Amino acid sequence: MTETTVESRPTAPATIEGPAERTRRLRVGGLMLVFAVIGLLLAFVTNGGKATFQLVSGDLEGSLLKVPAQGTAIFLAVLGLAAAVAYLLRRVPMRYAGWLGAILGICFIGAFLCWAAAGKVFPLANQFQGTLNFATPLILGALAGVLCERAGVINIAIEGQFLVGAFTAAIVASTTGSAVAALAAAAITGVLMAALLAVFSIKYLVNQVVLGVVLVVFASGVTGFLFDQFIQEDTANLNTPDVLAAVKIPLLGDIPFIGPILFNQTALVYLTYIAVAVVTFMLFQTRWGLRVRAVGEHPKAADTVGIKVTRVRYTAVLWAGVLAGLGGSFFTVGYAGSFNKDMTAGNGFIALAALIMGRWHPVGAMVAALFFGFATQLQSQLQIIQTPIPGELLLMAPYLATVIAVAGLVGRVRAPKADGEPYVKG
Amino acid sequence: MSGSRLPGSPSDREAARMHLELAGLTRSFGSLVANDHIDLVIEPGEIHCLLGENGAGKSTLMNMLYGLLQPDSGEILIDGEKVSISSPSDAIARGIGMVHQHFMLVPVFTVAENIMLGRETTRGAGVLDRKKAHALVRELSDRYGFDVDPEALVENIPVGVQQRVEIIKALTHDAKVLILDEPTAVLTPAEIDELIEVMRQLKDSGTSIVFITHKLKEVKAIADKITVIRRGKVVGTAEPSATEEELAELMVGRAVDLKVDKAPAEPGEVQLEVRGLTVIDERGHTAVDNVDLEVRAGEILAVAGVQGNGQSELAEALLGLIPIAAGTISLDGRDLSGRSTRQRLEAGIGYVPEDRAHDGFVGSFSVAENLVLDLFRKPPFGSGVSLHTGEIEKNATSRVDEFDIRTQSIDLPVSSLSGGNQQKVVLAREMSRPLKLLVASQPTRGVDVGSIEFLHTRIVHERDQGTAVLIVSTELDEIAALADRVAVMYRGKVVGVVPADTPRDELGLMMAGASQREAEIAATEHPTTLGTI
Amino acid sequence: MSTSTEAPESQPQSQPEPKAPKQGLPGWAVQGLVAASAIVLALVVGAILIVIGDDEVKLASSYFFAAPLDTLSAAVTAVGEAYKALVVGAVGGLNPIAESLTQATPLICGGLAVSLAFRTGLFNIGAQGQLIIGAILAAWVGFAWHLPPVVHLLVAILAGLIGGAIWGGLVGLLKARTGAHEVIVTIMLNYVAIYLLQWLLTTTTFQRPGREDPISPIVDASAQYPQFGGNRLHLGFILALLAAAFVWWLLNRSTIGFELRAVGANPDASRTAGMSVGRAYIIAMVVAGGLAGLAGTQQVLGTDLPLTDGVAASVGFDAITVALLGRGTPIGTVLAGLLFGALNAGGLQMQLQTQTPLTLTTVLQAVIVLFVAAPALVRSVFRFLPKERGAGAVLAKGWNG
Amino acid sequence: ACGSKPAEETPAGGAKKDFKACMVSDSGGFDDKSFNQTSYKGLQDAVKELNISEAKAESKSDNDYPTNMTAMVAQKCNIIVSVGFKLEDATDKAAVANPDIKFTIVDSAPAEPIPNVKPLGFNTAESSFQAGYLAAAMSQSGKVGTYGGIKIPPVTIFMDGFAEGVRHYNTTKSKNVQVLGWDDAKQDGLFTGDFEDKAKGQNTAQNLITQGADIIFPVAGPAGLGGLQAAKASNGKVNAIWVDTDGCESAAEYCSVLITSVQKGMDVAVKDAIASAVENKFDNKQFIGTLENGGTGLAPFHEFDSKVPAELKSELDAIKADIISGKIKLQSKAQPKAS
Ligand SMILES: Nc1ncnc2c1ncn2[C@@H]1O[C@H](COP(=O)(O)OP(=O)(O)OP(=O)(O)O)[C@@H](O)[C@H]1O
Ligand SMILES: Nc1ncnc2c1ncn2[C@@H]1O[C@H](COP(=O)(O)OP(=O)(O)OP(=O)(O)O)[C@@H](O)[C@H]1O
Ligand SMILES: [Mg+2]
Ligand SMILES: [Mg+2]
Repeated sequence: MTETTVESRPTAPATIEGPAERTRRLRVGGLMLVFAVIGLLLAFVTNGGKATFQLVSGDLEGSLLKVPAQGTAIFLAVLGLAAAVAYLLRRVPMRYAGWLGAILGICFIGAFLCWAAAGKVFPLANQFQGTLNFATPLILGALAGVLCERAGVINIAIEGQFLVGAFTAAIVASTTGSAVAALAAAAITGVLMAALLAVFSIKYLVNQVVLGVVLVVFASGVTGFLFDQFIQEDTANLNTPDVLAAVKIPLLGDIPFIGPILFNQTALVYLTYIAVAVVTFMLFQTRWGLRVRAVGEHPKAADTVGIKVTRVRYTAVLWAGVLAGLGGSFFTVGYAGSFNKDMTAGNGFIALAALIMGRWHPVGAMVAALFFGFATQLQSQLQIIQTPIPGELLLMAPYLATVIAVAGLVGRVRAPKADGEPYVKG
Repeated sequence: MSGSRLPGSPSDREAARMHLELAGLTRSFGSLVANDHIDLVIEPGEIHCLLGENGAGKSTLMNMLYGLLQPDSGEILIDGEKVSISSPSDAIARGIGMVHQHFMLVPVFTVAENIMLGRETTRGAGVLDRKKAHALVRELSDRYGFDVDPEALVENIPVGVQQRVEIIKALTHDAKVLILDEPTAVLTPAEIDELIEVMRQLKDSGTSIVFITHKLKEVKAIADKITVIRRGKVVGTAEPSATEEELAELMVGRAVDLKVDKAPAEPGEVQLEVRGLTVIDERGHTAVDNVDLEVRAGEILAVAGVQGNGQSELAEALLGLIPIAAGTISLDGRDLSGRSTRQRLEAGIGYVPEDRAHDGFVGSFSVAENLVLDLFRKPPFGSGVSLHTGEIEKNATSRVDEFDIRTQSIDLPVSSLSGGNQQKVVLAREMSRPLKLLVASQPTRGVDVGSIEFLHTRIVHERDQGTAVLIVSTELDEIAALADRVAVMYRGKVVGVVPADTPRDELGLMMAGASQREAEIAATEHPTTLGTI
Repeated sequence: MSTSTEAPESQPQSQPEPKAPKQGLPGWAVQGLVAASAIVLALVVGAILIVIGDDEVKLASSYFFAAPLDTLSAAVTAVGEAYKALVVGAVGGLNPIAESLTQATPLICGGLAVSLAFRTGLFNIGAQGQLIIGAILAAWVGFAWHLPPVVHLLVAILAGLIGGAIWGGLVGLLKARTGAHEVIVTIMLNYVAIYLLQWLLTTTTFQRPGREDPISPIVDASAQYPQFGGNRLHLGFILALLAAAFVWWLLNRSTIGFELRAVGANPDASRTAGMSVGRAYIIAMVVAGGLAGLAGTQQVLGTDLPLTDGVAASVGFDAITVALLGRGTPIGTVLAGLLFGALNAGGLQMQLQTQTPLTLTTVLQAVIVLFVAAPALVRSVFRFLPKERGAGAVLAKGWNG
Repeated sequence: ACGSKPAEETPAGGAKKDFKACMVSDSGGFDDKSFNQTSYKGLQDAVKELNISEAKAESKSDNDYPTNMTAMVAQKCNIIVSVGFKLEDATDKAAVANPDIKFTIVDSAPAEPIPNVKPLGFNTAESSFQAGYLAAAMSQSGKVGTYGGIKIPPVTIFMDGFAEGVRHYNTTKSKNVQVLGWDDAKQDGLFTGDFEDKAKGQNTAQNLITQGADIIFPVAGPAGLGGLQAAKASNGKVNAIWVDTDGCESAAEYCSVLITSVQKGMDVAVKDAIASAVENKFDNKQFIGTLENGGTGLAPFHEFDSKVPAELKSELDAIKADIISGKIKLQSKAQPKAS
């Protein structure tokens, strides 16, 4: 036997940089450099005085972090610049590249905040609190998308699932007074929407992108119609849900700074944390997850080893409906109380963007949702403390930031191979 | 299904023999009868070869046996009992395993994940037990002398190794009947040797094997029984002792000339000149390492090598499909290094890519459209921005005739043609314009003997018209049939350029990295079975 | 010279004429039947909603057991009147028809923008933003520039096309250069476009003189699409049809379209055949954006509407639905656009006459599309429908192109 | 579902007058918890009180205005009420073409007066001024907050008046109560970007609260309800002032946190306009709702009646008198100009 011929691919020293990597490094590095320089420029125009950061939400006297605005900004900007240059010139092993990016990101935001908050108070704790508020439904929606799309079914209907979830949660909470019943009802209607998605895409092979859009229209129409015809007439009984109460987790909730932000939340937020962990675990550590990913990547291969492709897809899409329905309930019982028409206002589409930006990974999707939540909350807070940036521009900022992040940092993403492709036997 | 175990010990297997009979199986696709009352008996422990042209209906038959397709009529009998197999899980449950013609592996999964898929090893509660799976794969891999790393991602391993993964996967399913649909199309001669050894082991332990291949040498080496299918019907059976010519004639229905008529080359000017070509792939590995090559007008240079040693990248770099890190490529004295793929095609390079379905044609486009996929801009097919559909159709009609492309209509999507015919579409297109250089990767992979004969003739004809031809192939047969000179690649380097009549053993050793001199010596001392297959 | 061509046996095997297409109805008739049945089914769903939402029915059902026929007749009346109004509002006379065509006009162009991108393997969720930018530029040229008639209109249309093309082209460019996923970019740019519009409407350049409201002047008469007769129907409708013809020509009879379709169907093979995938993405998005921009011009140059933050209505999103209904083909898109336009016009009449909320029209549209997209489902209800061949999964493609 | 069939009803007030009052909404729809809804209430009141018939057309998008207007004309309406500045063009065109139909338009006015169009404007800056003063006086923290949906004059006019009212409080009382979320000099402030996203509105209000605001003045339609929700969630620490309608009626679930509401008397104005047409007294003079004519004003304090000191109440009355007399001049550019 000539064993020698069965060498696997020859491995040359990995220090050589492939052309694709090089392009990526230059692109990402260039963008990092641009941000570092902007940070530096801001640092130079930061006027004197101290920037004050509020560390406990609502506490305006104690727990304040006061730093010299310009000095800190310059320090951070220089540090960021160093990180950008180190990345661009490959001065650090590339496996630490992520850290450099994180350093730059933190330094840039830090310098930016010093500039914006010079002579003012910036509620730092509230920044994170608001981030979480914006991100929670996005995370749940994006997780729902991850589950569907890992199984090969594109889910653009998240927005529609949000709407029906929000709608039913509000009504059930108002009529029964039970939060558990409301969440359950939201999950159930989320599943019903998911069932439509599943049946039409898996059984009737309808193009899934357009199907999703149609389902959003459908959900908007149905909730709007029912709202017009029934809810409006009896708002007092049908549309006055109680909002979930925050529950402080003992010990964890007492951790300074992060405790109140992360561990004094409603059950729905804790469910969201759990959902991220559970979905990650289910997808990557269990038999079910392996099969879900298999049918999303190569359904025929899964079929040939005896896996029922359509059944696996149905289960994934329906479970995703649970998550999206719960995400929808955030808009009413989870946070904002009563229902109004089209109140999810495009958040489902942002969740979709988050899951793509997060490369179809639950944790990535969560990070992307948090990124978007952070940007939205920052823009709102900056409008209050009044910066030289015009409000109109600030409103666009989260969306522009997402485009920049996607084009500059995320780049080409690869969907599950069979995502959106119906499986037809034979 | 939970947990998994190794295939039973030989004594278990004695009891596990299966007698399989297919009676009158019929299946049509639309108006096409792909299988027409096919009868087939597979005795326990026999290796049964299925032969037939591309599109003869072999895969269709096997897919029915495996539950992927349902027969229109006819029945399947296991140990004399009529059974219905409505899905692959039925087939698996009854002890039928299959290695499919096209890889049924999930590229982003590890080897172990692929192997356990469908019968996962778990720690209870559905949680995967990867350690156990890894151990299992290692054990099987050792038992059959395969060398696979259970933790490697499938997309990162060479196709030859992927094929082994497929085989291990089928083995873990404890098959009593194992169907192998063209498993050798992507294997190197040495790998084929190993596979044949494994098949013998399995047969000895009582497993029956249905073996589909287009390589008559393999059939003769291993078959106990040979059944030939033509146009959906069984046209005869043969003994392994039949000559290759007899088998080919039975398959194709006419005499086939297995040797290409080839006059000695009359090399002219250097057409392609490659100097110091280096390609770094996406993972940062040096795929092509400082390669120098020349191909002259009117000669065929074959690049031989085990899959994954840089030949594919070499071909892609010549076409500008992947960026080069260093070196120059010039055609007819003109430097092409910085040019786009389109400019290179227009400069007179014809290209037949290795993976035709992926890179060679647009499956949903019609035959006619695919025949002008890289010609549509130029007259007579297009001028300015307008497309001349009449000319495109005319061209298609004549190419289909000339290249004997078997299709019901030039308007059908190419995806509905059989593999061999798809390949003819690609070749017909590339040869329908004046070329200075033809680069063809694996031009006859998975193609039946009749079509191979035809394609080879066309390639030699192209050479005789003064085109420089560069063939990348892992088939020593093909190299022997076509090449005027052979360049052997190993780990991205050209380890030697040798004459076409270099003995196979020597080529094989060079493909494993030996220099020309070492190969010469070693080949004479330890001849391998390579020579016989 | 090849031996195989000489051998008689190697002729292509029994080649009966592809017989299936010859039997029964032609393909378009089958599709039409299925679409009609789908509409009927959707109307049934709508009828159920009308009945449960109708006040008279609610009242009658409160004493259902006393006088069940009342409930029934109330239901029949409610549905009958609503649908009568729907039909009358959509096609009951010259003016309703003109109104339906007017409503259809931007939907057709928007639908084409989505279809064209689809055929190139791109999901253009950004028709809304492209339309807004097109409308901004067209309106600005229309009211701020003062040019001779005809020229003014042409320049304004051109401005709209360019606006949309830039906004779409940006998506193509980012996708080609950085790989940024077009779905994310288009969603985000939709928001950017609307905020941009909101901001512009607070500037003196765009604000109507003498007003503080975020509303622009109406464009000069010289920049308006000529209208036909006394209704709102205008030349933009003809342009929409021409645009459909152009897209058909582009896709089927031009070298560029060949390239776009090839890239859409198999980018790898297209690259290997010397096409530039990035270029195709950019071209497709520029043209798609231009088409959406054309829809934008129809909003501000055609129907007496000034530029406001609601100028795009939901045309950009409805366009996606229209594109599905039209199966990604220009002719189908035109027909789907007409249907949606008719439903919009009829829906307005329905709410007017019978107080049926407009949300019902929304539901009807969604349900019609669902049924049309799933012929198998319609067929399982209406068993008599003949089978369609080779259709259905035309657009069924995934993220990866 | 069971029960007996009610006897045939006869219309309470006998046969209806042969007069039809009609209304076209803008794209917000009649249930926008804002001006469409209030205006529609005016129509309903008129129908009830005057015993006339009605027709209404909701617009889903800007595309629908001309169509709905034409449809109303075709319905032989005697008077057509259009709601919002976006309907101006469609209204004017219909009015010119149909001189014998009366038109009235809420929150807008034709550039040149048209004989059969009566514009209805509301100087809500005046009542918002009172609200600002009230808020400044009621604030414990010395900070009050406001936010809008989209930065357009019908929204910013409230925010302007509010800010001016707070400033007035500061000057008269030598205090330094801060307004968060709106700088009327720079005309820049806090907006959610739309009128639908209630959760976003709530978060926005929460951001104001974090900055110390204890009275919130949301001017954002349904997204503004989020601000009320934020106040409600603060458990008594934060209160709010609603706009357009009396919040204790239109959003009763939040009454417990509403100090008052800045009413924009569109219902009354619409009803009056219809009545004038019924009685053949219709004119095209612009109506501007002010504190003086009661077209705008503060709603009752409801649950806060006991919490608002009597002294403050009388100060508010004094302010009202000063505004009416012209002693206090408002700056807001968004105030409707008398034509
Ligand atoms: N799903 C299908 N739909 C339509 N036609 C099909 C389908 N599958 C197979 N065919 C046709 O049936 C015939 C037999 O195909 P089959 O794959 O069985 O051939 P084969 O003998 O395996 O050929 P090859 O050697 O190329 O693999 C071909 O003409 C093929 O085009
Ligand atoms: N939808 C289809 N319509 C018509 N023929 C089809 C269709 N799908 C597949 N086929 C044909 O069915 C046959 C079976 O497909 P399969 O992928 O197994 O093998 P193949 O194309 O023959 O393989 P190879 O090219 O490796 O020889 C092929 O000939 C293919 O062209
Ligand atoms: Mg086959
Ligand atoms: Mg084959």
